[in-house]
Amino acid sequence: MLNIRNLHAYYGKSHVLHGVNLEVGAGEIVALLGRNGSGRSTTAKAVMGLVECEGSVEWKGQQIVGRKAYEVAHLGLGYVPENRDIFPTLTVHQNLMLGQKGKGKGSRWGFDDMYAMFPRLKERQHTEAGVLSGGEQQMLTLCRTLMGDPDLIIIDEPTEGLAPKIVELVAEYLQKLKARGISVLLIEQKLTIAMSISDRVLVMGHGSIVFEGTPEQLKADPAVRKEWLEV
Amino acid sequence: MKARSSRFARTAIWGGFALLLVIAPMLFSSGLALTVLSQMGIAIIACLSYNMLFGQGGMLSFGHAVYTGLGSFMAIHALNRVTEGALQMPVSLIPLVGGVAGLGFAVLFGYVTTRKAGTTFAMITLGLGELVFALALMIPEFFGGEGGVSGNRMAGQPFMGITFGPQIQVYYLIAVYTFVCVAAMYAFTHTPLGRMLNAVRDNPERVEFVGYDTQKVRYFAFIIAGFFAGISGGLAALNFEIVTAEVVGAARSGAYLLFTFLGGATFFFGPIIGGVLMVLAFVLLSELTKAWLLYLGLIFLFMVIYAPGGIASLIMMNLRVAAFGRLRELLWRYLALFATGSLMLLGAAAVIEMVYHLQLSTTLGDELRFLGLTLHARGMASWAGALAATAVGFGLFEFVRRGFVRHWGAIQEDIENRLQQRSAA
Amino acid sequence: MEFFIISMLNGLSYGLLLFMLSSGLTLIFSMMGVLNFAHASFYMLGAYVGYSVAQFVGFWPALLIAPVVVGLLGAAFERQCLRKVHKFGHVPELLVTFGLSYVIVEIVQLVWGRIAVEFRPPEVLRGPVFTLINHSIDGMRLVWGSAPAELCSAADAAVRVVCSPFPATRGFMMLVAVVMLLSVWLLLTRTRIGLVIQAALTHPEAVESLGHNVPRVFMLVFGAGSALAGLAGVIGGSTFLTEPAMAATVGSVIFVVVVVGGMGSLSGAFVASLLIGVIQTFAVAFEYSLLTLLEQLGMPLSDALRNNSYIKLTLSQVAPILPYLFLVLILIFRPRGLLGKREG
Amino acid sequence: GETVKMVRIDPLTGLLGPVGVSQFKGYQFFAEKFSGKGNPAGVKFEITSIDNKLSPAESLNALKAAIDQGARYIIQGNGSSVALALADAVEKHNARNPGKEVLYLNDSAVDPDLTNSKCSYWHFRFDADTSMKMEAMSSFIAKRPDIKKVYLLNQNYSHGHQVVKFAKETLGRKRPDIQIVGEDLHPLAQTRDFAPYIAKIKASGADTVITGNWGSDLSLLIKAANENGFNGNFFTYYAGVTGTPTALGTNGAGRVYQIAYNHYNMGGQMDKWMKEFNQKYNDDFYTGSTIRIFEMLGAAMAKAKSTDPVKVAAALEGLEVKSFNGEVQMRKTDHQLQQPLYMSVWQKADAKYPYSPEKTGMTLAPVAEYPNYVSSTPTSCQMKRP
Amino acid sequence: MSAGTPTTPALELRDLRKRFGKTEIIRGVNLAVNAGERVAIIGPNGAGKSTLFNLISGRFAPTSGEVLLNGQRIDGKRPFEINRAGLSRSFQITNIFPKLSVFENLRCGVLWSLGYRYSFLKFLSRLHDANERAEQLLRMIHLERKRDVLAMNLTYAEQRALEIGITIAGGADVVLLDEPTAGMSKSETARFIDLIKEVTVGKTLLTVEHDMGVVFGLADRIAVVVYGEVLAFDTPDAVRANARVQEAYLGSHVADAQGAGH
Ligand SMILES: Nc1ncnc2c1ncn2[C@@H]1O[C@H](COP(=O)(O)OP(=O)(O)OP(=O)(O)O)[C@@H](O)[C@H]1O
Ligand SMILES: Nc1ncnc2c1ncn2[C@@H]1O[C@H](COP(=O)(O)OP(=O)(O)OP(=O)(O)O)[C@@H](O)[C@H]1O
Ligand SMILES: CC(C)C[C@H](N)C(=O)O
Ligand SMILES: [Mg+2]
Ligand SMILES: [Mg+2]
Repeated sequence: MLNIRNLHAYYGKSHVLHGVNLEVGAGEIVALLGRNGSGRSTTAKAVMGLVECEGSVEWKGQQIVGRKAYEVAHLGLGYVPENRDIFPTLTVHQNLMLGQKGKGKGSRWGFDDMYAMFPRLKERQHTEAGVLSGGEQQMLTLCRTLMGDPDLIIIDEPTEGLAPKIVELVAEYLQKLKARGISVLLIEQKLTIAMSISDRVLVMGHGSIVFEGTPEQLKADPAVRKEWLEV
Repeated sequence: MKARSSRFARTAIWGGFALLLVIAPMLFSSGLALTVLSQMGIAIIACLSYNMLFGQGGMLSFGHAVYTGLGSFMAIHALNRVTEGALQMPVSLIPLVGGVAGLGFAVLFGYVTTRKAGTTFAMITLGLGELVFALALMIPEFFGGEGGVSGNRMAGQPFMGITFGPQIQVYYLIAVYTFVCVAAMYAFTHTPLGRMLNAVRDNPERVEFVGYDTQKVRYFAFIIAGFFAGISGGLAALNFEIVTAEVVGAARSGAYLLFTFLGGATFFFGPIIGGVLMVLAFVLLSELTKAWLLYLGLIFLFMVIYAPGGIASLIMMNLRVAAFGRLRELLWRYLALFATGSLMLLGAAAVIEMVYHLQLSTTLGDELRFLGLTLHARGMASWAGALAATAVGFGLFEFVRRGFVRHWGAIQEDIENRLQQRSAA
Repeated sequence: MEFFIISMLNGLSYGLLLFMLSSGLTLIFSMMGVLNFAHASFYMLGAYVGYSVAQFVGFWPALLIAPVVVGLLGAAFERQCLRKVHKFGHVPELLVTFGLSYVIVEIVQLVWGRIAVEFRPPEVLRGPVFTLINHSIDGMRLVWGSAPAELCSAADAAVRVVCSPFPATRGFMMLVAVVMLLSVWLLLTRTRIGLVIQAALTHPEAVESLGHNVPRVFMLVFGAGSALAGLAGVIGGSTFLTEPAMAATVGSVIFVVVVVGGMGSLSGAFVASLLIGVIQTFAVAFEYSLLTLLEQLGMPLSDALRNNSYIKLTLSQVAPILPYLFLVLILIFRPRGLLGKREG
Repeated sequence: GETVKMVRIDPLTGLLGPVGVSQFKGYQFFAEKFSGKGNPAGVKFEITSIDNKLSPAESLNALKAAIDQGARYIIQGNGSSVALALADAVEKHNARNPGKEVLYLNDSAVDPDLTNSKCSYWHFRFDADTSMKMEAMSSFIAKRPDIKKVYLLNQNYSHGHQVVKFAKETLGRKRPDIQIVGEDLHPLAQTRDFAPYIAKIKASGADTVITGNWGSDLSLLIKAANENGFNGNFFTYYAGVTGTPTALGTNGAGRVYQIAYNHYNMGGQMDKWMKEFNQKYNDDFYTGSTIRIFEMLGAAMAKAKSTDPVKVAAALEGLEVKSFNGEVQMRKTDHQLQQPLYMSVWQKADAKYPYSPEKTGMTLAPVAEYPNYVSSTPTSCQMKRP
Repeated sequence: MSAGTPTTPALELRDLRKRFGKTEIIRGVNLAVNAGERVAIIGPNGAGKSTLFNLISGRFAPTSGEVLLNGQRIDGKRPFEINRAGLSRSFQITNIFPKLSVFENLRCGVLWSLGYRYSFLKFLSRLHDANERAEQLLRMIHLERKRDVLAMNLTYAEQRALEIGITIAGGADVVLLDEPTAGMSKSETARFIDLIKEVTVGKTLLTVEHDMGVVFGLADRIAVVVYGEVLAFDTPDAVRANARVQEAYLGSHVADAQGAGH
């Protein structure tokens, strides 16, 4: 479905991605691991057209490099940015509302699904999102993107700052998404959940993919873990 | 070693500044030049004091003229008391009266305004400004109504032959004040309060968590700025010998903002450039062309969009390039830019001038002189020429600019890299 | 009595004109967080463009065309200038509009000259809407349009008759303002635009990746706001005076309105506009001063005090400062304004 | 002969700009007429103008600039506020720069102080000051029993203040029965909407308004009066000044009066000039003092056989010339021109009084004339002569 | 509470409550932290941990209850007053002076504590004690090489370090850290814990964390906050054993959460 070939990305003059190649198939969960600064978030941004980049990004067969973010989004790609980009001055409900495309008709998801998923949000649906706790904000960003009914969703460190219990919850829900035929590109720090739920894992280092395989293969390959994940 | 060289540099700069102030009137000695120089001193102090709020404190004030202006009024009244003999005081100290007044009113109004920051602060200052201005026409006893208050600076006994009658004597008085005030305000930026003021600008919330009361920091800075503003007002009173309501008006406040920004609010010396520009614009440019406000507005727009750091930042960038010894290779590009640019501007300006002429001074006939060349506002030739110049100029300029941008970018990249290596090494 | 009615109407109509202006300003501020210093300049542009267009196609078409033109200019400005500095934050944005206000005044003088132009309302609006006739015997009555001369003059000197016509221009002004209020209110409540922009202020990237074309919305809003100012300009200009200083004269007052009403609160702006309009109109009418007050209270006053010019100041004399006094007081005691939600 | 460089410092922009612009045309027109053979001294008059935006402070900068340009004759008129500042500045300049003296010729600023408490040797006024104009106006009102309730509406600056002062003083003397039912001062050249004031005037039941307003402050006042149905009398100084005739239109007929040293139908040479002026600039000429400035300067320079301001000033003192409104004399004691005044009324232009300003079809027709001995008023000036 | 501490606690909360609108977020928290103790606060998202910090540090005033710092009431005081009283905090979202150099950032943190207040008559360069202290801090947080770099140009980890630096600069003896390692990779986290340990020796430390590795590695005692109440306040082992904590917060795989830790 998503097919990235030889992607290069730049922040101003600093060259951050050096030819990234990766695919995500339909209904697949792919984990993208790597250290801080290895370029995972940048990859996500590049796909969404939020950083200047060269190379090829094909989505459902059509080239989307250089498209504006809102165009990409309308093609059915969802993106959950890292560090909790909620809209602080809007209420929780309004935040979700902005997630909808148009009037939100024919979407697989409605407000109720979201509130069912995270009751905490329902409790606070009329408070300003800015005052939500770190974790609540994290949940909100995820839901907001789902409201747009994407076919593939790129999630950047969703479990950051979440209590272990919630982390498990999120893991469950990602699998539920998969069950509904939604593909997931999961950018993670915590090996544990990545290993437990993903079909394939990619490891990124210095702006390119340095390992690709199943969780098992990664487990079996201490060298890679040692070099690219731990210190 | 390093310390000594930097101390040497400092003395050199300040010495140079002093020297400049002293010899300036000898270089330009015409009556007009003297007027201009005197006003520059005044404007420099005003803009620097404004930048204490704007640049260093992040307080966008739309009412700074209140403090310069009220300073002026207090000073002129003091001057008149001296003339009547009701007050014993050398004229040379009158500006301090202005300063104290500015400080006093800053204490008063600042208490209200500095309780808020950001947009609210801007709005209150705007309101206070308008308020004082409206009051001016309401209390003729103090503000002198439409006519304003005039005074005579040849008051009291002359001190060793200094009567302050001739403009040159006034200039040197202003020069002295300018030097002292600039030095004092520079010193301020290197004091605890000065530094915390920057901190408050950048992140007020955190300041509260390192033990400082942001309101107090803003308030004290505001008061100090008020003092210097008042001094500049006092000098203005002596210089013009008349003070009318417009000195507290919004237009004046706007001018401070505008030129402080143009000069460059992010560097200490920016506002000095701003002050100089302000006078050049108000006195010379306005003499030169009726369209001066238009040019001013356009320049300002252009700067905000393309060089938000003001002229000062442009200078610093080039200095940096120079420091890495790469300015020379840009020289000819600059020349080209200048040549093509001025061709374009000349053409455009000529067009504007002719339109203005047609619009505003038809009674004076079709001829108008513009930078030495004579244009016929209804003459085909003039228009064709002007438009052609504009078009050609623009084309060439754009071409040159592209090259310049590329080259500039390359240089910056190179410098960045070298810096990287340094910090790595 | 008729004095009160007429003054009240004058006050309201002036207030509503202020509202026409502040509504656009509020729209832009509440949505984009930009304090548009050039707003009053767009008002002036509206007047002048309206004037010129009216020369060719008459007043009514001008009433539509001028706002559109101004709106387009506003949008263009947003696209070419405002958008470029958006990333630097609010102060540069504010400064850009500040600079623009200078440029517009000059361009106006360049195109239309430095002295007022004769922008007359259409025939239908020249007369009065209605006339109040106050007859010292038959009492007060109202006739639509202008009252025939015989009604306004009495046979014998004993009876006193006063005719007070209310100009149609002002009536029209009130009408348009109300319509405008409704439409803006609808725009804000019936659409999601407001939310999108608010969100985009802090997290443009996030909003875009949710599929909203942020730049376009910004441009539309700014254009719409300017258009409103333009409309106000056509009406204000033809009712009062079309001259290069007209921007400066309303400029600071509408800021007062917006702040007093509560930054970004439309209803607040509405209330504040009327309040200030009425206050200013009536203030002119009242000769009360501290002095009169003290005398009413029957205080013994020394002659020195009587001649003290401060307490002799009458309300009508201090009228000009009232709005600003109001502003400062509000900001001190209720910084979020009359109906504002958050602090500006 | 030699050229006399003159600079006029006046507002050419803002609400009162139109007045200054029109008046400046007058100066260019007559500078031409009076140059060379036009004057006994045979000098060439050369006049330029600087915009002071009606601000005293600006005016002083303008004065500096004018002197830098080498002008020794400064002309100003619009705004007594400016006039007072200018007189003071000229006094100072002349004291500090002996040998570089300049003269200040005042064509319309009518605050009496300029020739009384604040009189200056270097200042000459060619208009008639408010004390004179009010003397005449009150004498006229004295003969109008139908006038019972008067409202005073004026601009809030020295000129306006003086109008109020002298209106009260003279009416009190000549018509103690008249009741001043109201009194207002509004900011100079800032009011756009006079409706509130009109409402107030009507409420006061006044049958007559006396105002020294000029330019937009008068035309907007009258526009508002028409819109809001006030139909009492207006006694004005400047009904003839740019913009006001249009505002008056036809419905001011018979209700609007002007007191001045001239009117639109002076006859003789003046008519020819006005016609010519009108054709040349498609504008109306009303600031007659312009003419007398050139007449008297010419005469004085001939008398002094020099264009040196000091000598010319001396020659101007007490000088008499025959002008369009008869014998006029520059009184030695206070430099106030002594001259006859006319009360004129706004009415349809007809065969007798044909001149119609701003194509209104109306005109100002004289209804009373006040010769020098009537209009003349005493002065308290103690002139300091060099 | 761990047995017998005669001295007055460094920080004590007495029945502390906070409501926002209708919802009560902090519902009567009692807590006593002894001088020199390292306490970690854990709990589900939205439990009220950051709010608790905000109440203690004066960002919000409590609805009711008391906060005592070395026996002195500080509740309801303004942040700067509390800071002067000797309590300092860091933020969950990095909160530094972006346009000032690293050195200046630290010096700003130092100035008040050395009594320079709002002085505008002394030159900073002459304030030797302040400068030395700043330099020393610079070394403590290992940023000597970035001394004159603008704070906004630091990497994320470096900014977090600076954040801590500013927090301890004033020499406060009670330090609150809100999720100090948020957004850091395992490796960085590990290094960072050591840093925190170094710079807070002898100080009373209160920290919010989700990373169990960090919590167990750092804390002498752990307070578990759930729905605005203290569910448990005890030694790490005791807490880990506590069944209610298990289901309320840790969940099952806490074991391997640690595993990943060390
Ligand atoms: N806005 C930016 N400007 C310049 N450089 C950036 C910017 N954002 C990230 N970088 C740099 O790009 C590189 C990759 O950043 P990225 O955010 O993709 O890393 P990451 O893999 O997401 O790590 P993490 O999210 O855990 O910090 C890093 O070296 C980072 O310093
Ligand atoms: N100013 C406020 N107004 C209303 N509710 C608030 C406010 N601040 C916090 N809250 C609510 O209080 C609860 C606790 O928030 P807090 O930030 O303390 O949680 P937390 O324990 O820090 O969670 P996390 O570990 O996710 O950061 C949250 O539900 C939050 O929505
Ligand atoms: C031009 C004149 C109307 C000026 C007015 N007479 C004044 O004294 O201010
Ligand atoms: Mg990332
Ligand atoms: Mg938290």
